[in-house]
Amino acid sequence: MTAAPRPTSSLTPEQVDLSCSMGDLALPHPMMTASGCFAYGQKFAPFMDLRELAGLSTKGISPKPRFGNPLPRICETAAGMLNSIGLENVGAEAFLAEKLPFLADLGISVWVNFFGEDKDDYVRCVEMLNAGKGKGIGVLEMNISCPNIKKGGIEFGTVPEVANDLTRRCVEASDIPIVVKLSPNAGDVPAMAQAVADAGAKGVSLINTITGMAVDVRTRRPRLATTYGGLSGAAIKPIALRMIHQVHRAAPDLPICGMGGIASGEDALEFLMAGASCLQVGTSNFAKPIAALTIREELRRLMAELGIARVSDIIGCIEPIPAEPAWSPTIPGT
Amino acid sequence: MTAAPRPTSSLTPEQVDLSCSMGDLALPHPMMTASGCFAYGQKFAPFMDLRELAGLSTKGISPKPRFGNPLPRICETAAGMLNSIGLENVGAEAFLAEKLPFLADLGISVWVNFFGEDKDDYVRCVEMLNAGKGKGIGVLEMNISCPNIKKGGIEFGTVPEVANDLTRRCVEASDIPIVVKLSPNAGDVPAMAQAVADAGAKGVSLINTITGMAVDVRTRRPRLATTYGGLSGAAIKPIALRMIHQVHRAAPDLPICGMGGIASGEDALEFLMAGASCLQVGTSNFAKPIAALTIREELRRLMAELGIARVSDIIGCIEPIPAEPAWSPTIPGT
Amino acid sequence: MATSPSQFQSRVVDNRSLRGGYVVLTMQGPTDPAPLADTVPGQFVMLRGDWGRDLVNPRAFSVLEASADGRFSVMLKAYGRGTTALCEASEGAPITVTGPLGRGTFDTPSADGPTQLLVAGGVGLPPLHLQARRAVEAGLADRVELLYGGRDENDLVLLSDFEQWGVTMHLATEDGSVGEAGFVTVPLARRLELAASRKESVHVLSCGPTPMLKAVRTLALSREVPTSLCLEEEMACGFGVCLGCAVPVYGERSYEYCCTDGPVFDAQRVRWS
Amino acid sequence: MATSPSQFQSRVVDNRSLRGGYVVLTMQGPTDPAPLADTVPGQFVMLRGDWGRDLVNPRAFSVLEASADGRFSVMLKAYGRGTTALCEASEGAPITVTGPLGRGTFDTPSADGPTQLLVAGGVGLPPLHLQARRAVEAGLADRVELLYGGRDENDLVLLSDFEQWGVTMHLATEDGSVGEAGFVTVPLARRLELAASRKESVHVLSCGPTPMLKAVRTLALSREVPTSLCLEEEMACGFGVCLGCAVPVYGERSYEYCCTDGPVFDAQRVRWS
Ligand SMILES: Cc1cc2nc3c(=O)[nH]c(=O)nc-3n(C[C@H](O)[C@H](O)[C@H](O)COP(=O)(O)OP(=O)(O)OC[C@H]3O[C@@H](n4cnc5c(N)ncnc54)[C@H](O)[C@@H]3O)c2cc1C
Ligand SMILES: Cc1cc2nc3c(=O)[nH]c(=O)nc-3n(C[C@H](O)[C@H](O)[C@H](O)COP(=O)(O)OP(=O)(O)OC[C@H]3O[C@@H](n4cnc5c(N)ncnc54)[C@H](O)[C@@H]3O)c2cc1C
Ligand SMILES: Cc1cc2nc3c(=O)[nH]c(=O)nc-3n(C[C@H](O)[C@H](O)[C@H](O)COP(=O)(O)O)c2cc1C
Ligand SMILES: Cc1cc2nc3c(=O)[nH]c(=O)nc-3n(C[C@H](O)[C@H](O)[C@H](O)COP(=O)(O)O)c2cc1C
Ligand code: FES
Ligand code: FES
Repeated sequence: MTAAPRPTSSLTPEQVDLSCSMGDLALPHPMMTASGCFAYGQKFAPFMDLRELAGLSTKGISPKPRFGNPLPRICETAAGMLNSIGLENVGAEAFLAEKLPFLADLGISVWVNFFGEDKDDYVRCVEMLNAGKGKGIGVLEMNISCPNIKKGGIEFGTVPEVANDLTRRCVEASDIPIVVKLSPNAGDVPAMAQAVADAGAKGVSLINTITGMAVDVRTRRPRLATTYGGLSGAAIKPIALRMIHQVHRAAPDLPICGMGGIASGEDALEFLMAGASCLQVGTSNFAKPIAALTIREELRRLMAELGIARVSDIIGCIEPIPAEPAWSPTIPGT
Repeated sequence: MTAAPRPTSSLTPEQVDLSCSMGDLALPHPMMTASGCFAYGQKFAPFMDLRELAGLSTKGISPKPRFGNPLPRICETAAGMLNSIGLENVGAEAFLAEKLPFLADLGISVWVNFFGEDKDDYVRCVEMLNAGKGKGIGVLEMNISCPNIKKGGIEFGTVPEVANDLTRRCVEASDIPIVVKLSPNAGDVPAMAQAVADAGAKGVSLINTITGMAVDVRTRRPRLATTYGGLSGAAIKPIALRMIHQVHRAAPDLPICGMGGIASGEDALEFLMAGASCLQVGTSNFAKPIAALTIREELRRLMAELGIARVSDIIGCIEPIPAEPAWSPTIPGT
Repeated sequence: MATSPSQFQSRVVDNRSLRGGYVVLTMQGPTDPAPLADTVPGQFVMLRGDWGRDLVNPRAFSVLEASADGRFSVMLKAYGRGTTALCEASEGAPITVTGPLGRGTFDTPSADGPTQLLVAGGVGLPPLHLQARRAVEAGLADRVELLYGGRDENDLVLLSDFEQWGVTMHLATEDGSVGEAGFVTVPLARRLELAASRKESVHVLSCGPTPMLKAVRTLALSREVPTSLCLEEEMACGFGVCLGCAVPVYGERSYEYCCTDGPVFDAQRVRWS
Repeated sequence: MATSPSQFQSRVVDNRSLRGGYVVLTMQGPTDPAPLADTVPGQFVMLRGDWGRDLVNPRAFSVLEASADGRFSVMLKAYGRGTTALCEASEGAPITVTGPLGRGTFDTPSADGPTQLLVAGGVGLPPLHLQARRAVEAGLADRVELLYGGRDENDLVLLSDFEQWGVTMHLATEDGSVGEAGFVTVPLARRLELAASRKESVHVLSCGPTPMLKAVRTLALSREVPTSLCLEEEMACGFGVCLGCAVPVYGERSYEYCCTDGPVFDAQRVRWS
């Protein structure tokens, strides 16, 4: 067990084909960046050539601009962090006018993450963002898990019927493919995935942050002003992998954009093998602005070492561990 | 912010009163050990004086002995671990005959964690364990989250109505107080807590492990033979604290035994302030058999430093962070 | 004016322990160009060692000094896991650095400008130490004065630099072991009195623990003295993308960002009770 | 017979690099009593350094040697995070130790007993190295023989000890650089042939990577040679409480535990394909 099995036939990194596709969407490689962890892109320009990314997901956009939550908004936990930013954003209009042109020029897949205060507001947001069709918006990533939104927003992300209806209305209103970003706080995530797929979603993004909390024992107060926040980072990776695998098994044809603690090429490969078609890097961007690109190169090298020629060869490829020989109270053949 | 506020009045560790109570159950201090992480106690005897514990929860007991799952059964993740032991146990009869006497002699609070294959099996287990009344069993800790059990076991832990009925039947059959250990995989944990409280549970244990997965990219197989397993350790602490706080706010009179990644005195204090009445240490026992006792001493010292005289003073004590002054576009008084 | 940030590798070349648990950590980064060469007082860097997966984000530290040869230093004290790891970092330890970050907008002192009262506490000293250094380099040592408060003698460090520079110091300790007894607001109040009686124009530039900044703000604003505060908020990224480091302000936006709009803010605009 | 385990602090006193990336790590633990003094071959310890919260559980290592003065050593190679950290542990590094663990039930060699064929691979050498050492100490160097396989020359270490002890060695490397070309099963097969032709009674004692153990098991059982395997399973606790280290067996129970029932198991009873 100690020695990792050596690859049967290993390749050179150049021989590895990283191209993949999320449904109809063809991507040069699987590595995108995640909503809320990449702002509107520009701020990363000093660190990297943004055109190297397969794509990016913007900070969540709402019809009207939104101020954020009071502070503190973030705190670190074991191998993770909690955030309660409050879905602060410039609003759809300003986004289209001031942020989209820059993103359009990059020529990468631009996913506009969006949400509304209520169902009508979601639809309004879609209608406003339709203006971005052909102007650079490739996908509308619909965030139905907004723990920070009051008005019964929780149900959007946890009740299949509600999610189905909301998704259908947005899909009908939209000229752009919609991918629904599911909440890991739902009791039955595969049911949620099926519900939004039935409503016409082109795929799902998994997972959003998991609601968590931390306590400052000195002040006797929560560490976040909103008490609860979203947990992200390596800590949630096993939960993300489980949900992605469950959804992929239940709906093999539904493309999944996987995320949740991805920080290395090996992490990325785990997600692909569990059933994700492409990937987003979130929290890792904060410590390392070029994380998505270093992960891409680690993935390339690891695939070469393991003799994996194409990303498309290994999506959802994991096989169960073979059963042990049947037990018997006596040693067979004695 | 960098400097932690100094305590207004600090105490000597001797002045700190650690005694607490879980409903009617009085405990000398909050630190117990968690089910499945302490076997049946004996194996820890070489490392510590077991009578120093406030109590312990046994490995989950079923009416009949059970073999465990195929291997691998465990794997480590970032600040956590996955396990799929398969609820292996000696069975109620052998437990009463071979394990209980040793535990009874310790004179600490013995919680017998139990489960069944189906509702009748749960009740059967209770009926068998009733024989332990007055013979050392203090609490029956009913585990309704057995991801590893086939027969629709999932519903016990995720559907309030099902949990309510199962709990009522067990409570009616039981001569011993029942505490229900809830599953964090449920969509609405406070609803689950209310459902079991209504059915007569004396309290709840929060949280059990969260279902997760890890992938071995070299073998292209899951790292656990059962594919999915339960995530425990520091990684899940923020989720545990959130659920405990939610349940405590929703049902302030329902005693909560808190657990999920507790590894230090500060962790323990966070759980108490979030609303737990007593605590269990699980995963930490593996690296440090005496973890629960060192945590107790850390808790004592930390409380002294912070000038907290009694555990009972701070259970569920956390207050919201005060609101910021109202915003205005112009500076007030200008 | 601030140069755009980059992320680069550096190595610890010196770990100097001062009294009171304070440490000056000096690192060697790339040369020509030295990414931090043009750092202005108040700007900061995000630092991260080989911390594995447990500690997720880098930690923010004001630049104490940065030279053209790629050397730079920060001053810190062990607080939690990250600062403890950095305080124990030995020579040669690899440190990933992002910077220079923040706009850092303390006014530069001028011969005919107001006297700048640098009000420091705890690990808030570095940006004011750099501000004083730059003033001295510009031959304006007399335009800045240090007002420095701490719990006790050991809480006041790097005093010899200011002495050497000939910068006037007003010290205060809570236990009275050095300077005046009490918080730094005691000498500040008197100094503002004096300025008022003299019709001397003064500016307050302050950095330190938030409770101290709140007291300084209240005092200075009550005297209508222009005041700049260098703030500390929890940060994940340091370059304006996580939106974690919000600072509540008055103005068209309800929040600005410590890392990109600050860390120096006009005390009047800060929305504090 | 095995002394009950305890947990104690130790410090690294020597970190000796062998070829092929193998390391012998020597630690100093408490003296009188030295917790590991009576360790028998096959018993192991759980080791953990100052790893913070990321690496959760200690790691298991067979005892290579343990003396009455509280010194003990293990042999390892960097595999994942934990072994890498241990391979880099410098002198003085604190290591928390739990042990001695396991029953470790290799038969002790005797003058009129069977010849023990010690079949080793990779990091499986330590328990067999200790078995040989004890045989030599008992003046029974001729009752044990080492069969040792690796990828190449660099994968075979501590050979000089066996030479010095006068223990017969049969080496094999996959690239043929030392000894026979192929897996260790090549010399093993021939040695079993010879024993059969001589009517010599032999026992196989083996430790190494699981694929090797499976091959050794199949070969030895086909020749009806009594075989003991020292197994490695993932472990969280090492003392029988997590039930993570299950070993599938035939017998009244379907699983036994590597840490408490083993790590040495009768090859016949192991439920392997
Ligand atoms: C612009 C700026 C400049 C700073 N300059 C200095 C300096 O020169 N010297 C110095 O010693 N400290 C400075 N700090 C504070 C320093 O960043 C924190 O003390 C440090 O992040 C604490 O990390 P930790 O792991 O030790 O504490 P932990 O409590 O373990 O950290 C947990 C999390 O909280 C965050 N955090 C905790 N306290 C603070 C704080 N006061 N400010 C910001 N984030 C915090 C950490 O970044 C981390 O994400 C500065 C902070 C900011 C924002
Ligand atoms: C009884 C016993 C004796 C051992 N003796 C030695 C020895 O003398 N020298 C040596 O180099 N190695 C030995 N091993 C193997 C060693 O314990 C693992 O290589 C080590 O745990 C890997 O940890 P890691 O963090 O480097 O790898 P990681 O893959 O990062 O570890 C992740 C998790 O998997 C577990 N794990 C991974 N591989 C193994 C394995 N092969 N066996 C058990 N657990 C594993 C780790 O304990 C950890 O919990 C022994 C194992 C056992 C069970
Ligand atoms: C600071 C922060 C802000 C986030 N904002 C959003 C958001 O606006 N919309 C959204 O759908 N997800 C948001 N997320 C969730 C991430 O996109 C991602 O789903 C999650 O963090 C898990 O990935 P990670 O572990 O790689 O960060 C945010 C995450 C963080 C840490
Ligand atoms: C190896 C292992 C076995 C467990 N077995 C049980 C069990 O039999 N019954 C149960 O209710 N919980 C079981 N648990 C869950 C723990 O009791 C505890 O609820 C959980 O691990 C969270 O606490 P921790 O993070 O401190 O480990 C087990 C946990 C582990 C790690
Ligand atoms: S620290 Fe991330 S936005 Fe300021
Ligand atoms: S390692 Fe825990 S039972 Fe064997």
